[in-house]
Amino acid sequence: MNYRPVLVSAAFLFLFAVIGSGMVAYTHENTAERIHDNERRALLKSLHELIAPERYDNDIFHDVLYVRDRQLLGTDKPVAVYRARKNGWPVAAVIAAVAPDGYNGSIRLLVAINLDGTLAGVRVVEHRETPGLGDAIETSRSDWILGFRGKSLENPGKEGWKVKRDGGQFDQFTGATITPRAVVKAVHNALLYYRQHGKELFEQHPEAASQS
Amino acid sequence: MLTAMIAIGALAGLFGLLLGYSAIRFRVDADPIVDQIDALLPQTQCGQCGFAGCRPYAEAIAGGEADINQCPPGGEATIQALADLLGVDPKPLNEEHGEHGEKMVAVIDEQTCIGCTLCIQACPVDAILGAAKQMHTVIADECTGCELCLPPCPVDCITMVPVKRDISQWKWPYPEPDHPEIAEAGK
Amino acid sequence: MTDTRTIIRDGLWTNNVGLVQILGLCPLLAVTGTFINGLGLGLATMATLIASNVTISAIRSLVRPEVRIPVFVLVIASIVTVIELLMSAYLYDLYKVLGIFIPLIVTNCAIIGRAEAFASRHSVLPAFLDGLSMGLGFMLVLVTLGGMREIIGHGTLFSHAHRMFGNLLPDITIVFAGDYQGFLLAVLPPGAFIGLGLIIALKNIIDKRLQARASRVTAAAVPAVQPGH
Amino acid sequence: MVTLLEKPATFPGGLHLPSEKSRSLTEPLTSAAIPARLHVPLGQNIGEPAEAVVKPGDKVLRGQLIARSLGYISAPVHAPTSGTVRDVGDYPVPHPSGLSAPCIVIDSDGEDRAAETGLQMDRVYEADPADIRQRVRDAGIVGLGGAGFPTAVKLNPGPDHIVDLLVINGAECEPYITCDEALMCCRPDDIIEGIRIMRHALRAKQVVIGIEDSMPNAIECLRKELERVGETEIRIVAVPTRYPAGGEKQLIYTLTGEEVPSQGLPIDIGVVCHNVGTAAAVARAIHHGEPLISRVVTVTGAGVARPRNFDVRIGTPIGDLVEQAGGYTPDVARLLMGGPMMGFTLNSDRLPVIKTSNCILAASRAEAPDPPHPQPCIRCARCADVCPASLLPQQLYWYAFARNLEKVQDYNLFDCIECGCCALVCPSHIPLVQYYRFAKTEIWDMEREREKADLARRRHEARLQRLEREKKALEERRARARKALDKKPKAGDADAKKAEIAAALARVKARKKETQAATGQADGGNGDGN
Amino acid sequence: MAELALILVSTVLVNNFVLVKFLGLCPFLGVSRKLETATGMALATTFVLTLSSVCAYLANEYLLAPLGLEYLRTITFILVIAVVVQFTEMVVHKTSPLLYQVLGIFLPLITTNCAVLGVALLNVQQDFGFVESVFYGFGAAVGFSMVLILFAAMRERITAADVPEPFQGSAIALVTAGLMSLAFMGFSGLIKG
Amino acid sequence: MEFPTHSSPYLPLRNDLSRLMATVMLALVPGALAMFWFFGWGVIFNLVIATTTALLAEAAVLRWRNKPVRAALLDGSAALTGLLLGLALPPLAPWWIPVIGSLFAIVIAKQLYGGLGYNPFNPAMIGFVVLIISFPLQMTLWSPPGGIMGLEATGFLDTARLVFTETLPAGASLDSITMATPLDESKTLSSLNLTWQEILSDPRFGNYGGYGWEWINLAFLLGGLWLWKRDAIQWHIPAGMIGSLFLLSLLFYIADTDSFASPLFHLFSGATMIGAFFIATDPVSAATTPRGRLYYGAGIGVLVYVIRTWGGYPDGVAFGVLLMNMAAPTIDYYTRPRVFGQRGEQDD
Ligand SMILES: Cc1cc2nc3c(=O)[nH]c(=O)nc-3n(C[C@H](O)[C@H](O)[C@H](O)COP(=O)(O)O)c2cc1C
Ligand SMILES: Cc1cc2nc3c(=O)[nH]c(=O)nc-3n(C[C@H](O)[C@H](O)[C@H](O)COP(=O)(O)O)c2cc1C
Ligand SMILES: Cc1cc2nc3c(=O)[nH]c(=O)nc-3n(C[C@H](O)[C@H](O)[C@H](O)COP(=O)(O)O)c2cc1C
Ligand SMILES: Cc1cc2nc3c(=O)[nH]c(=O)nc-3n(C[C@H](O)[C@H](O)[C@H](O)CO)c2cc1C
Ligand code: SF4
Ligand code: SF4
Ligand code: SF4
Ligand code: SF4
Ligand code: FES
Repeated sequence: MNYRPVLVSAAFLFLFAVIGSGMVAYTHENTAERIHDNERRALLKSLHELIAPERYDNDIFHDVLYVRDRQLLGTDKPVAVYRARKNGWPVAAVIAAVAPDGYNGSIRLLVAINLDGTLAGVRVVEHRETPGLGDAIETSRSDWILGFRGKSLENPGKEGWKVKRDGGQFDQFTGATITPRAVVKAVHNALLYYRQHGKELFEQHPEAASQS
Repeated sequence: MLTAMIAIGALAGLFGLLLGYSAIRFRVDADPIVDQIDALLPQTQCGQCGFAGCRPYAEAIAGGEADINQCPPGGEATIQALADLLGVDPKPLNEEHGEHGEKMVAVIDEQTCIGCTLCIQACPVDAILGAAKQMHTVIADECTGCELCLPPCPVDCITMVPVKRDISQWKWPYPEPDHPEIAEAGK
Repeated sequence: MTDTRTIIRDGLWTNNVGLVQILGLCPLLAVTGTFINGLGLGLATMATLIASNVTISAIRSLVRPEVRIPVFVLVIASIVTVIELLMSAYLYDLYKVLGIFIPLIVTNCAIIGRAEAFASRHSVLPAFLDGLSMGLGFMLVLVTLGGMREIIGHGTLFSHAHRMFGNLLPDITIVFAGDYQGFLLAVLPPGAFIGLGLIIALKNIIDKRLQARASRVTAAAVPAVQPGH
Repeated sequence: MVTLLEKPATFPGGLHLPSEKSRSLTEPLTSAAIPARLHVPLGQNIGEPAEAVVKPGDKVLRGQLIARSLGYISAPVHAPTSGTVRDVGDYPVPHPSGLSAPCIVIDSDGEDRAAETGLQMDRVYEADPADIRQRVRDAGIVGLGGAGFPTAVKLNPGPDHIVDLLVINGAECEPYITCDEALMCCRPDDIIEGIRIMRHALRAKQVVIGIEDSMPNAIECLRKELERVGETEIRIVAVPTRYPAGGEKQLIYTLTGEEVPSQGLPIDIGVVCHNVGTAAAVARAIHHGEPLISRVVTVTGAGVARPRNFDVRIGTPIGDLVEQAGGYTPDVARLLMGGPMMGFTLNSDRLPVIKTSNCILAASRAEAPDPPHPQPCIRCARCADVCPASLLPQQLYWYAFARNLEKVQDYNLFDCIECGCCALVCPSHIPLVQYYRFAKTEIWDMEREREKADLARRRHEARLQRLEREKKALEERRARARKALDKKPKAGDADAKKAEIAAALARVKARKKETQAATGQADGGNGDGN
Repeated sequence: MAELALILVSTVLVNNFVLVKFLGLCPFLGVSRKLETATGMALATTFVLTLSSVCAYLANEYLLAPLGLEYLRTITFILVIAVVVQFTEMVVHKTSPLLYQVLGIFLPLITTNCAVLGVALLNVQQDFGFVESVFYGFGAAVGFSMVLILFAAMRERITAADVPEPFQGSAIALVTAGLMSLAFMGFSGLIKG
Repeated sequence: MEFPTHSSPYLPLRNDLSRLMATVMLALVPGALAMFWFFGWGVIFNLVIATTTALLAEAAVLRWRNKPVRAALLDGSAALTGLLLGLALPPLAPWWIPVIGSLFAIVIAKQLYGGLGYNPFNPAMIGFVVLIISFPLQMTLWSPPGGIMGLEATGFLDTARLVFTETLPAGASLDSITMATPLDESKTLSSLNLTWQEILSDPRFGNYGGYGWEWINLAFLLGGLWLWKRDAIQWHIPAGMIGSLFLLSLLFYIADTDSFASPLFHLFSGATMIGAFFIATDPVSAATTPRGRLYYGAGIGVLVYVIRTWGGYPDGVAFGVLLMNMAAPTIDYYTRPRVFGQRGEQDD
C-alpha cells in the first residue's frame, strides 16, 4: 500500500486550513473592536429612545445588573437592569421585563422607569404576536406603546392598569385583547418590582456583562 | 491568530489523513450506469443522436457529454425513462437530431436489387441476407429501421415501410378526451 | 462553449441559479422579505461566488479527488467568514437582519455547485466571469422576489435602505398606498414559495415567447439564405 | 386442500345489474340455418393461431380438419359444414380492433356431409387421461366461457398438481346472455356427460356446478339429469346473483372461500374451472366424434325482433343470425359481441360467429347509450368500492392516463379482469376499462419492443465483434504479407522493438565496420558510395 | 424529558426546518421527484444530520470554546460535516453496496444542505447541551424527512396532473411547497415561550 | 349494416358528477339556513360574493388556457368551493375578503394544478387559510349570534353598508357589533385561568357548545347524514374525524375536567360538523383507499383537537384538513388494499 497520497491529501488540507483560518483570524483581529462597538451602539440606540442621552453620563452599557423575579418580571431567567446616572446620581432604570402571556408566547420588553417611579417609556424588543393583529405593540405599527410614557403606579390607580374591555384605562386593539392585556400587565408588574426593589437596584455594583 | 491557524490546520490535517487513508482503504470501481442507460435506448443503432450507435451515446450521457433528448427513435418515452433513471427533468426531443416517427422496416425490391452487398456492410445488426451478385432480402423481424442501408444502395431499391401490425399486436387506442367544446372554444 | 457571452447569458438567464438550477433556495426564500435584504444577501453571495470561483480555478489542478470537496468547502467557508466579519463590522443592521443566512452562504448549493461544475474545469478568467454572472443572476432574482414581496406584503419598496447604505442615502422608501393594510401572506414563508413559483412560471412564459419569435425569425430567414448555397 | 363452503362466500365489490335475460328465453333453443358461405378465422383461441392445411378449391367435409394447431397453446380448426374452400386469406373478424385476420372461406354445398373424425372413444372411464386430452385437443375445443383458452391445456394439471375441485361455471352473470342457461335446460345430458369425462381426465376429487340463483329452471334440469344418470358425486350450488359472479376467481371464491393467487391460476390452489358449454363440447367430441364446429349463441336486445338462442355453426355471418331472429327493429343502434359489460362493439354484421361468441346483442340507444362526455376523475373511489379484484381503479386510471406504465403495474393492472364495474359507476363517465386495456396492450407492446431491442443489441455487438475480428484478421494478413515481403519482424511490443532497434544498431555497426574495412582496403576509393 | 419532547415537537412541526425555517430547500426540491429516492435521501439526511450535529457540538465544546475561536465556527463545522459525509460515503460504498444503492448517491448532496450546517450553528446559538444537540439534530432531520416524503408523494401525483404549461416542473413544485408551508402555519403558537 | 364502436361497458352509466355536486349543495342548505338565522345577512353576502367570484375566476382561467368553459362551470365544483368558503367566513367581513379567498382557492389551489380533480389541497380551505393568516382582523368579525343576551343580528342595510363600504352603523364600534366566537373566547378565558365550568356559565355558551353554534352544527350534521344516505359520501372520513376528536377530547376531559373542554363541546362547536361531512370529504384532496380514508379522517380529528387546545388559532378544521391533504398521497400509498388473491403482504 502506498501511503504517499495519504500524506499529500493531509498536507493539502492542512495547508488550506492554515491559509483560510489565518485569513479569517486576521480579519477577525482587525474587526473585533468595531463589531463589539456595533453591538453596544445597537443597544444604546434603543435605550436612547427611552432615556435621552443628555439625561445621564455613565457608561450605561456596562452599568448593568441581573435580577430574578419570576412573579413580577415574567421569567425564570435573570433579567438585565440598565442604570442611568448623572454625576453618580441615579436617574432611571431600564428593566428588560417579559410579558409571558402574549397570544403566541412571551413578549420581551424594555421598561424604563424614572427615579420617581414614572415611566420613561416602554418598547417591545421581541414578540411573536399575530402579524396584523397583535403586532400593533411595535412602534412601527402604531403609537399605542408610547401611551405608557409618564404613567405610574398611582396614575392610573390599580383599577386603571387594565385594558378598557376589562374596565381599565388602556386601549385594546380591535379584535385583539390578549396582547395589550399582557403588555399592560407586564408593565404594571415591572413598576411593582421597581417599587419593591428600586433602592437596591441602584446600590449594587455592576456585574460583569459576561455573566448571563 | 496563531492558535487559530494551528488548531484548524491540525484538525484539517487529521481529517486529510483520515480521508486519504480511507480513499485507499475503501476504493471501489465505477458503477455500471452505462449499462443501465444503454438498456433504455431503443438499439436502433441509427446514429441520429450523433454517436456511432446506442452504446457510445449511453457512454456520452453517463459522462455528462450528451443530453438525454437526442434519440429520435426512442422519442418521449425514452427521454422519460432516462430522466427517471438519472433523476433529472425530462425535456422535449431535440429536433436537431430528427423527429420521432412511426416504426419502419426496410424492404428490398428484389426485382431491382443487383446484389452489390453494399447494404449488408451498412446494416448495423446484420439484418440483410444475401451474397454477392445475388438478390438480397431484409429479415423484417431483425431490422431496426435505422435507414443506414438506404444511402449506400446504388440503385435505390430499398424502401422503408411502416411495420405491419397484425391482430395480435394491435393496441387499444388511448381514449380520446374529445371535448366538442374545445372546438367551440377554439373558434 | 466558454465564450464570454454564453457565460453571461447562462448566469443571468438560461442557467440562472435561482430560476433554472433551483439552487441556493434557502437564502433566496428566507431573506427576501424586502428588496434591501435581498440586495444585501445578493451582494454578499456574489462576492463569495466570485472569490471562490477564482480561488478554486487557480488551485484546480492541485487538488486530489478524495479531498476535493473538503478543500472547496474550506476555501468557501474562509471567504464567507471573512465577509461575515466585515459585514458585522461595517453593515451591522443588515447583518442582524440576515442572521444565520450569512454563514449559511457556505452551504448555498449554488456556490459549491459552480465550484464543481465550472471553476474546477476552467481557467481563472472565465471562472471569474462565471462567478460574476451567476452571482448577478442570483442577485437579480433575490431583489425581484424581495421587491415583489415587499410591495404586496407591505405596500412599500426600498424600505430600510439605511441597513445597506447607512446614512449615505436619505430614506428612499416608496410608499404605494398610505392606508394599505398589507397582505401578510406575501411576507410569510408560504408567500416566498409561491412568489418564486410565479416568477419561474413567468420566466417560462417569456422563454416560450422568445422561442416562438426566434423560430419565426429563422423561418423567415431560411429562404433568404438558401439561394446563396 | 380446498373444500366447498356450506354457505356461499361474498367476493368483494360487484354490482347488481338488470338481468334482461327473460327476453331471449321465450323461444326454445333451435339450430340456425347453415349459410351459403362461412368465414372461419384461424385464430379463435388464446395463443398461436392455427395454420391452414387446405387450399382454395379443396373439397371439405363437416368436421374435417382444415387448419392445424401450432404449438402447445393452440387449437385446430375444423370445417363447420361440407363444401368447397373458396379462399384462404385476410378477412374482417370479430375483434375490438375491427381488423382483418387470416380466415378460411368455405362455400357450403348444402349437403352437410360429415367426415370421419376418429374422435369417439368407448369405455371412456377406463381410458388414459392423456388419450382423452389428445382427443379434446384434436377436436379443437377451447373454453366457451369467453376467453377461448385451449381446453386440453386446462385438462392437464401437470404432474405436481392435484385437482381437488372441478368447478363447472354455469353462472352466466352478464345481463342479456342466456346461451348457457338454454344449454343447461335443453341439453343437460351432454353437460353432465362432459363433466364426468372431465372429472375422469383431471382425476378431480370433487365436482361442483355453480349457477346463479336467478336460474331455477336450469338448476332443476341439471338436478333431474343427475338423478336420471344416478350421479351423486356432482353438486350443484346456487350462487347469489351479483355481477361478476361468473368470473372464474370470483366463482371459486364464492364456492370455496379461497382466493386464486394474484396473477396465478386456479390450479395453484387445486381448482380447475370450465364452462358448461365447454363440458358439453367435450361430450360431443368424445361420444359423438364431433369436433367444435358449432356453439350456442344468444341473439338478443331491443334491436332484434325475436330474441332467442341458436345452435350456430362457426363461421356463420351475424347478419344471417339476426335475420333468423326476426331481423332488426327500427330501434337498433349498436351491435355488440358478448354482453354489455365485457363485450365489444362490431362495426358490421357481416362478421362471422366464432368459438368464443356467446352473444350477439343488437342494442337500442336506450339500452346502450353513447357514453356521456368524460370529466376529470374526482377520486371519489366509487370505482374502488365495486371492484371485484379489490384494485384501486382510480389510481390505475391516474397512471394510465399519464401513460406511466411502470406505476400502473405497481398498482396491479394485471389483476384487473376488465369486468367494467368501475366504469359503470364512475360519476365522471371515464372510460376506465379502455384505459386499462390501452395500458395492458401498451405494456405488452413495450415488452415486445424490449425484446427486439435486446436482439438488436446482441446482433449489433456480434457484428462489432465480427468486424473487429475481421479487422484483426485483415491486419494480420496484411502484416504477414508485409513480413513476407521484407522479412522483417514487425511486432508491437516493447521487447520486440528493443530487439529491432538493437538489431538495427548492430547492422549499422556492422556496416560501419564493413565500410571502414573497405575504406581501409581501398583507401578512399568509394568513400561516398551508395 | 418534557423539554426534549418539546424540542422534537418544535423542530418537527412548529419550526419545521424546511417549511418554516427555510433550510435544506435544495434537496427538498431536487430529490423529491420520486418517492423512493426521497425516502433514500430522507434516511441519509437523518443519519448525517444527527451525526454532524453531535460532531459539531464536540468540536465547538472541546476545541473552539476553550481556545476562544468561536469566530471560526463556520469553517470548523463545515469541515467536520464535509468530512463526515465523505467518510460515510466511502465506507458505505465499500462495505454495503446495497445500502449504497439506496443512500450513496445522496450523500455528497448533503454537504451542501443548509440544514446540516444550520443545525450545527443553531445548536450553538441556543446554547444546547449534548443531549439537546442530539435531539435537535434528530428532530430537524425527522422534520426534514417527513416533509420530503410527503412532498415526494404529492409530486408523483402532480406529475400526472394537467398543470398549465408555464407552471410545469419546478414552478408548480414551489407553489405546492408554498401551500404545504401554508398548512404548517397551523402549528404556529403550539409551543409558547 | 354498419355500427358505431367504442369500449365496454355499454349499459347506461349510473352516476353523474354534476348531480353529485348538486346533492352536496342541497345538503348544505339546512346548515346555511341555521347560520343565516343566527348571523343574519352577512352569511348571504359571503355566499353570493364567494360563489360569484369562484365562478368568474374559474371561467377566466379556463379561457386563458383555451379549455371548454361551460362544461367546467356546469359541473358545479367551482360553485361548491365558493359556497363552502362562504360558509367559513365571518359574516361581517368586508366584501374583498370572500373575493380574495375565492381567487386564491380557484386560481392557485385548483386551476394551477389543472382544475377539477387535480388539486392536492382543498381549495376552499386554502382560500380560508390564506385569509386567516393574512387578514386576522377581518377574519374575526363575527357578529354575536342573534338572540344572544337579547341582541339582534345586524340588519340587512347595516350589514350591506358594513360589508361594501366598511362604514359602521351610527354609534357603533367594531367591537360593539362583533364578538369573539365561543372557541376563541374559550381560549381567552382559559388563558385567564378560568375553569371550564366557569367558562360555560358565560352567556356566550349554550348547553354544551357555543350559543347558536350547537344548532348550526346540528343542522350540518343532518345534511351530512342525508349525504351519506344518498351515497354521496362514504362513512369513513366523518367517522374517523368525529371519532378521534371525540375520543381524544374525552381522554383529556376525564383527566382534567377543569382545564379541558368536554367532547360534546368539541363536536358541536366551530366547524366540526361541516368539516367532517362536507370539507374533509372533498374526494379530490382526501385519501381514497378505505383504510386510508379512516386514517385520514382520524388524523384531521387529532389535529383539530391539538390546534384548538394548544395552537395559535381558535379552530383547527382548515389546518387539519390541509395538513392531512398533504399526507393523503402518502397515506394512499401505504394503505393500498390487499388485492384480491394477494397473500400476506398487506393485511387489513
Ligand atoms: C388567527 C388569529 C390570530 C389572533 N392573534 C391574536 C393576537 O396576536 N393577539 C391578540 O390579542 N389576539 C389575537 N387574536 C384574537 C383573539 O383570539 C381574541 O379574539 C381576542 O383577543 C379577544 O378579542 P375581543 O376582546 O376583541 O373579542 C387572534 C385571533 C385569530 C383568529
Ligand atoms: C397465459 C395464460 C396461461 C394459462 N395457463 C393455464 C394453464 O397452464 N393451466 C390451466 O388450467 N389454465 C390456464 N389458463 C387459463 C385460465 O385459468 C383461465 O381459465 C382462462 O384464462 C380463461 O379465463 P377467463 O375467461 O376468466 O378470462 C391460462 C390462461 C392464460 C391467459
Ligand atoms: C367478469 C367476468 C365474468 C365472467 N362470467 C362468466 C360467466 O358468467 N360464465 C362463464 O362460463 N364464464 C364467465 N367468465 C369466464 C370465466 O372466468 C372463465 O374463463 C371460464 O369459466 C373458464 O371456462 P372455459 O375455459 O371453459 O371457458 C367470466 C369472466 C370474467 C372476467
Ligand atoms: C362530498 C364533496 C365534498 C366537497 N368538499 C369540498 C371542499 O371542502 N372544498 C372545495 O373546495 N370543494 C369541495 N368539493 C367540490 C370539489 O370536489 C372541489 O371543488 C375540488 O376539490 C376541485 O377540484 C366537494 C365535493 C364533494 C362531492
Ligand atoms: S439515435 Fe437512438 S437509436 Fe439511434 S443510435 Fe442513437 S441512441 Fe441508438
Ligand atoms: S435492414 Fe436497413 S433499416 Fe433495417 S436495420 Fe439493416 S440497415 Fe437498418
Ligand atoms: S369512480 Fe370515476 S371519478 Fe370516482 S374515483 Fe373512480 S375513476 Fe375517479
Ligand atoms: S374493470 Fe378492472 S379495475 Fe374495473 S372494477 Fe373490474 S377488475 Fe376492477
Ligand atoms: S441553499 Fe439551502 S439547501 Fe441549497
